[in-house]
Amino acid sequence: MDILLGSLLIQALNAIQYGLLLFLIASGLTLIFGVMGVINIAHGSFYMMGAYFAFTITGLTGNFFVAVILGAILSVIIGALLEWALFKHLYKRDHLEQVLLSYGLILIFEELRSIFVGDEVHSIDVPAWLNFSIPLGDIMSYPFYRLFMSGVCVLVAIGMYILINRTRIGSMIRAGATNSGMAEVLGVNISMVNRLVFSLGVGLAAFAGMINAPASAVAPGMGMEVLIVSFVVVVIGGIGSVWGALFAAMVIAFADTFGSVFFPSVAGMLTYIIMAMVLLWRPDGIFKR
Amino acid sequence: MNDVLLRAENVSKHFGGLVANDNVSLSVYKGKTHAILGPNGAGKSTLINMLSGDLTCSSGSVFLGNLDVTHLQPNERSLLGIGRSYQKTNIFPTFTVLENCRLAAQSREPRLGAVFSSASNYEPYKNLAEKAIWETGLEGYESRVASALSHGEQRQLELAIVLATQPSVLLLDEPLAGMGSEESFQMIDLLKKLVKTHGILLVEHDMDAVFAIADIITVMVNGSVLMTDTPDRVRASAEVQQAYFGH
Amino acid sequence: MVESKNKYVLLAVMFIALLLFPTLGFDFYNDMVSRIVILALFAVSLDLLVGYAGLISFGHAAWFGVGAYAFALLSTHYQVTDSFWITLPVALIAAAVLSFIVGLFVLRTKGIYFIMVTLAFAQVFYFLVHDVPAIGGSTDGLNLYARPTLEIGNWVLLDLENPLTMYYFILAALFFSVVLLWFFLRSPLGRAVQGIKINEHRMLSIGFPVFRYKLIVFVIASVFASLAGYLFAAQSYGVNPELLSWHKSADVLLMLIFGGMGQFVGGIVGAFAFILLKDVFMTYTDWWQLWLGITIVLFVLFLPGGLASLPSRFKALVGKA
Amino acid sequence: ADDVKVGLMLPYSGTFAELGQNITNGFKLAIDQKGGKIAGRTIEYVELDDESAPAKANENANKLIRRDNVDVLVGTVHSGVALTMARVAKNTGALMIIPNAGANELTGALCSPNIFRASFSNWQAGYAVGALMAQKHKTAVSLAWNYAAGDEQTAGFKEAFEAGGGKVLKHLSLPFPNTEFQPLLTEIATLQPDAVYAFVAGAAQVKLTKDYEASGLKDKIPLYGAFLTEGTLEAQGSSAQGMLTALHYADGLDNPKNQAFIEAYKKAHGETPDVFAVQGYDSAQLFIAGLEAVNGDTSKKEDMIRAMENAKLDSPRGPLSFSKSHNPVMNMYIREARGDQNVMVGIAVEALADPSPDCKR
Amino acid sequence: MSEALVSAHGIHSYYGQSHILHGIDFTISRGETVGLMGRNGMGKSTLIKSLVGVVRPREGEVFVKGRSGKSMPTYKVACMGIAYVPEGRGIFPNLSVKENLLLGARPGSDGRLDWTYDRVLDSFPRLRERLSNGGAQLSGGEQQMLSIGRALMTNPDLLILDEATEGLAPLIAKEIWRIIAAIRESGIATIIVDKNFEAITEISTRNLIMVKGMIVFEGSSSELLSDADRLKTLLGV
Ligand SMILES: Nc1ncnc2c1ncn2[C@@H]1O[C@H](COP(=O)(O)OP(=O)(O)OP(=O)(O)O)[C@@H](O)[C@H]1O
Ligand SMILES: Nc1ncnc2c1ncn2[C@@H]1O[C@H](COP(=O)(O)OP(=O)(O)OP(=O)(O)O)[C@@H](O)[C@H]1O
Ligand SMILES: [Mg+2]
Ligand SMILES: [Mg+2]
Repeated sequence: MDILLGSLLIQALNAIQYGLLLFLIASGLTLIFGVMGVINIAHGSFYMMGAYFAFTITGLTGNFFVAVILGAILSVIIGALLEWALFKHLYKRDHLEQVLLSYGLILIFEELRSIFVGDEVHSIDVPAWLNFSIPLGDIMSYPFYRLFMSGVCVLVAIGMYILINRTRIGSMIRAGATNSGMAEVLGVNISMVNRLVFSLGVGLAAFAGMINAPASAVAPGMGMEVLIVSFVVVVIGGIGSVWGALFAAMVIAFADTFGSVFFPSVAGMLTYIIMAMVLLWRPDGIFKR
Repeated sequence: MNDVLLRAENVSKHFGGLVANDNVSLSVYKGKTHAILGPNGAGKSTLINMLSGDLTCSSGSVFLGNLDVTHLQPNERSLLGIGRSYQKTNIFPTFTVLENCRLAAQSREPRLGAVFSSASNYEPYKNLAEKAIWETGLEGYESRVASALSHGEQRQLELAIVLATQPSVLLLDEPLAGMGSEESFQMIDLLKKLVKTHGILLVEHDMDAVFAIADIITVMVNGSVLMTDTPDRVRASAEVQQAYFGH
Repeated sequence: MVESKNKYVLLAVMFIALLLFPTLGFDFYNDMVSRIVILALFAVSLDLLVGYAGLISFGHAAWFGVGAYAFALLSTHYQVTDSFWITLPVALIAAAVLSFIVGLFVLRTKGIYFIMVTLAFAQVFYFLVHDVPAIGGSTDGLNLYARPTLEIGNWVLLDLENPLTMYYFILAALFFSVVLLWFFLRSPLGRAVQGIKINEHRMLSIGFPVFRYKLIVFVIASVFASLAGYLFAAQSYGVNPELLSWHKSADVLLMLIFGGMGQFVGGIVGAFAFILLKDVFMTYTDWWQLWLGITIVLFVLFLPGGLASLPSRFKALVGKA
Repeated sequence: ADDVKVGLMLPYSGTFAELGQNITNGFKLAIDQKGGKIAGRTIEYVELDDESAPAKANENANKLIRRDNVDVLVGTVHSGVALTMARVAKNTGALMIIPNAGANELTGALCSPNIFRASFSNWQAGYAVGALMAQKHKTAVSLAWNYAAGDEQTAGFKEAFEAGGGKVLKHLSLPFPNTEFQPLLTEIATLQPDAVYAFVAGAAQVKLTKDYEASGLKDKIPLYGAFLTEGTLEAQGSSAQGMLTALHYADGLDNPKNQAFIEAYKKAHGETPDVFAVQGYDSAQLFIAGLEAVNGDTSKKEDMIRAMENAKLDSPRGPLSFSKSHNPVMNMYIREARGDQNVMVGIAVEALADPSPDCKR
Repeated sequence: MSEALVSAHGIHSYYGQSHILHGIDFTISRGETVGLMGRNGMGKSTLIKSLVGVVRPREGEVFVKGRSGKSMPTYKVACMGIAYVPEGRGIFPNLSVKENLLLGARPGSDGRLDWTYDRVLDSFPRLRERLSNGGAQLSGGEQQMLSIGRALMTNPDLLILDEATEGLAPLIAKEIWRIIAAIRESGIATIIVDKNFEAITEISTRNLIMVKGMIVFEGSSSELLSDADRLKTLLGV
């Protein structure tokens, strides 16, 4: 009984931690897709790019945190370049062309990764001072790095909420997404705002890849694995809502965690069944605005 | 005289805490133009939305003749003869003017089974559409794409679409807004003609127009009916003057 | 008007080219071309949904899979029959019934939410054929040992085991589907569906039962996708869960965007261009993903509206000069 | 005579690209060691990226067999793709050599005279680990991705483990390709078995062993697997050190053939070969055996097949022969992860053959 | 007269292939109130859009405070003190009333801060009651007030009103006209497009009438009002 209860509690902890991570992974998409309204299926590639930056730069400098900072800066620059060269031409076009364009990017990123870094599986060590565990029960312990990631996720969530909902930049972004011409007429430099937000979104996606790299692996195909779940998180939460995305990430994490323990045979479907149910119950997502 | 076409009975609408319509009752008669006046945000469009089915009533009922239509969908009400126009232009922007109206006419006779025949060559649709276009003064514009019309022209099309559905009651939400003076005059003439065979519920801020054609006027303020009376008496009412005209 | 005439000319040229292709005698390519034709049919069915009705489905592969698995289950897994006369109707009816049920749910949502719910349902289908043995569920799919038999009594009407017969059979399927689509689009129902794409709200308020119409197109598109899936299974002697995966849904959507949506020939052009382009890059370059990716990016930037918009663009260019 | 065409249908992009490349390297090394010519005929390659996409497998296999007229079809890594290839091979009678894919069916229900496997079957991989674990533990929990390869290897493991007197307490599965192992680790901590058998692949191996170590289970409940440390040891870092696995090859295996192989491979490709390179190498050796037996005359297919069936190859993995179903018969080694090598520390099963009960030929 | 705020020299504007403006010359200087009239579809809105840079003329040139508008991005035009209330309102449905108002808020070109948040809300008390409503949750007239208020918040030198009283109740419409008059007193220039021809001529310093993309009349209110024939043929009144 005690053991069962204890393990349920630990499972809940697992779920919360996983949910926060899912949110972090989807956060860049919340900006680019949720707020700006650009369907960017290359989100996973940006995530992968981050992980590979972390891997190579940690290799060069020997310091993970230096790598994270440098990698984030690089990613933001790459984001700005991509926006300038490609995405800015597509805001007024059909959503589906954005799908096609970002699909092209997926291929390009995947090949560039293969050319420059190769196809092996890599990993990054958890920085020494974060590399310890907290005992939980008698045989299991909880890696502190996971808690550290959770803290980072919470900070990102709060920061994003403030940026989007509490700042003037935030309202500019949202205004630009629905009627950029009108925003422009009001004196908002929409192209600048868009560039900023897009590169921030790319930076966040890459950041998620970097932060998560020590806890998982740096490998080909890692972007594709997070792509769909990121969209699921953003959509069921209610497009554009930060709290919604966070909540949705939690829902999925709990379903995944308890599903894989109690209903392993349907675990694969669970996320999708939940998404279908949520959207049928609230056709505009949980936190629609 | 007792030709009540459409009747609202104590309808209310709440948006969260806001009461946009509070126990509103009114009737639209055949052969009469019933105008609704009221300050901005008084709840006029909300009322029309409830009559047309775009919004569900929080309470109260809507009758078409003797039929209770409170729980019918907008499309069902449309088929029963309730036609409406929108305050914010609501057309098919990438279709031509003709196709906009033809589609509206098609709703009267869906011909779902006619898989192998062409919709656009079907005469009955075309005739209805052309008539509506002619009535609203859009002739000559048939093959223009709707999004390429000016604002005022789009407002004319807005009305043409409704007319092509051959409604018996017309719910018009500021049909004259955005039209120039001349088009307004034309439109007033048209409404005068239409009212002979229809019942019209008109929301309009153009006072010259309203007093030119209204037979009955309801004044709404803050979601409730202030008074319902003849144009003369409404004009004379001190309360209305104060709430609406601001003299 | 002129523009759409161009498209019919293009369409006719394509069909004639496809008709004549086998006479050129590239044996292997007959197979490849007929597989692309199947994908083209699949893309055309999606075009009906996406390009004309404005319902962007990200789960269209589910119906492709239903058609494919229907044949596989009947012919191999449960060994009921190989007969075309039974297996095809079953495949189509299965897709119709299932898409009707799914449609009742998914069509309640709109826009991006619709995209995601269709994805969700398709994923459920995917996991069913991935995990449930009773319906052939296995990661690796099912092998088929024969193509459908097309017989009347004991008289063999068409021998689909013959690659050339199969080729023309598939081509005929595309042809008739396109013709049906053409009729559909100009019929009252078709016009109404296109109206729904443009302004669903107004369609409702002028009296159209929008939901019912959407459900009808959803089912029709699914049935055509199922036909494509059926042909695919028959053609390639095998099915696997991949056929229902979101990658497949994305692939066909990409073909459609690549070719040009709502352009009638877009799906066909897109399927051919996409696959041939990829093939060329895979055969002749070291980094095919890079070149394909760059090509796609350039296409999007410089050719909005897809390949099918080329003729009219060309015309505009010539007209100006 | 003109060239002999080898069709290499392997993943050159995506998750398995690395394996595809190593197999290719191994294959070419064996041919190059013969001077690029077998029985006087030059070997020519046609390489095709199979993208690990089963839906495209049929077309790709046909492309090689019917368009390019290859004399042998070599492929692939992904089982779903390999099964489709095998079916095409079966229908067309083309000679096929499988350099990795483990699906039992390939040399089971689908077995065919013209289809050979130079790698392993999933059953073999699981069985060897089960045998190893049964020597040391009484109870175990298995953990695997919920897909065919996972099921098959786990079944092999269970068969051997229970035959050796052990008991499998529970099978934990998670959907492919999920890598969120934490809930399952918590479950393991609750069940407290003596040991854990796991099957996942690629990047997930890294994630699993790292999570396993971080949650403190590594020293209390040992983790075993077949491929679990294969190709990812460096990335796994400390988390895999000391882990025992069972497989048909071990790094630096102490036999002359292997030493020579490693030497040559390093020279040609600048890195140490792994088990996939070995499998590619043996695929080529097997083909060479056939080709030499008929003196390069590929039209004598039956003779070629007979020679291949009876081939006794001197493989880097030790002696290698083939079962009736054309699946390898080979030693399964116990390996311990030390540094960046899986070092042989014993033999789990000697000359293990897959009984292939479904092969009705 | 003082410096020209915006001027157009022989501009031709198109939508795709259709040629809408046929060589328009137009100037507005500080303190002027210009009425722009014409029937539906004559090109009034197109002219305005060409002035603020939403539509780019294919020929001719627009100058904003003496600087060529050719390569000037639209937002720059706005930042130089040109505010625009478009027909159809252009409210951001996903922003609250407050956010809509504050979006473009800034002091005027000379640091003037005539229109503060509070002053706008005082002028439109209705908006104060709806501050947290989303833009889409307003009545038509409320949206119109919001659109005007939002433009005022930019403290412009030139305010362009395209059918700004459309859908406003007479009471509010009167308030708008009063505000326009007040604006005029404070030296802000305005261009007004409105169907209420009496109200325009009452406050305008100059009037233009457009027919088919050309200016066919330009003159003072009294000049215009005295010519009943012209009114009839050009405006139908
Ligand atoms: N979806 C909604 N949510 C919340 N409040 C709403 C919503 N729609 C309308 N309202 C509010 O309800 C009130 C009545 O709106 P309505 O559109 O009926 O006014 P109206 O009389 O048509 O005004 P106008 O003449 O300006 O068009 C307004 O104050 C408006 O802000
Ligand atoms: N986006 C567009 N594409 C193509 N043609 C357009 C477009 N917008 C307007 N037009 C056409 O340009 C002409 C002038 O339009 P404009 O909107 O300038 O007229 P307006 O004088 O403002 O009329 P209104 O009083 O009706 O608003 C009209 O004939 C209209 O049909
Ligand atoms: Mg209203
Ligand atoms: Mg206008």
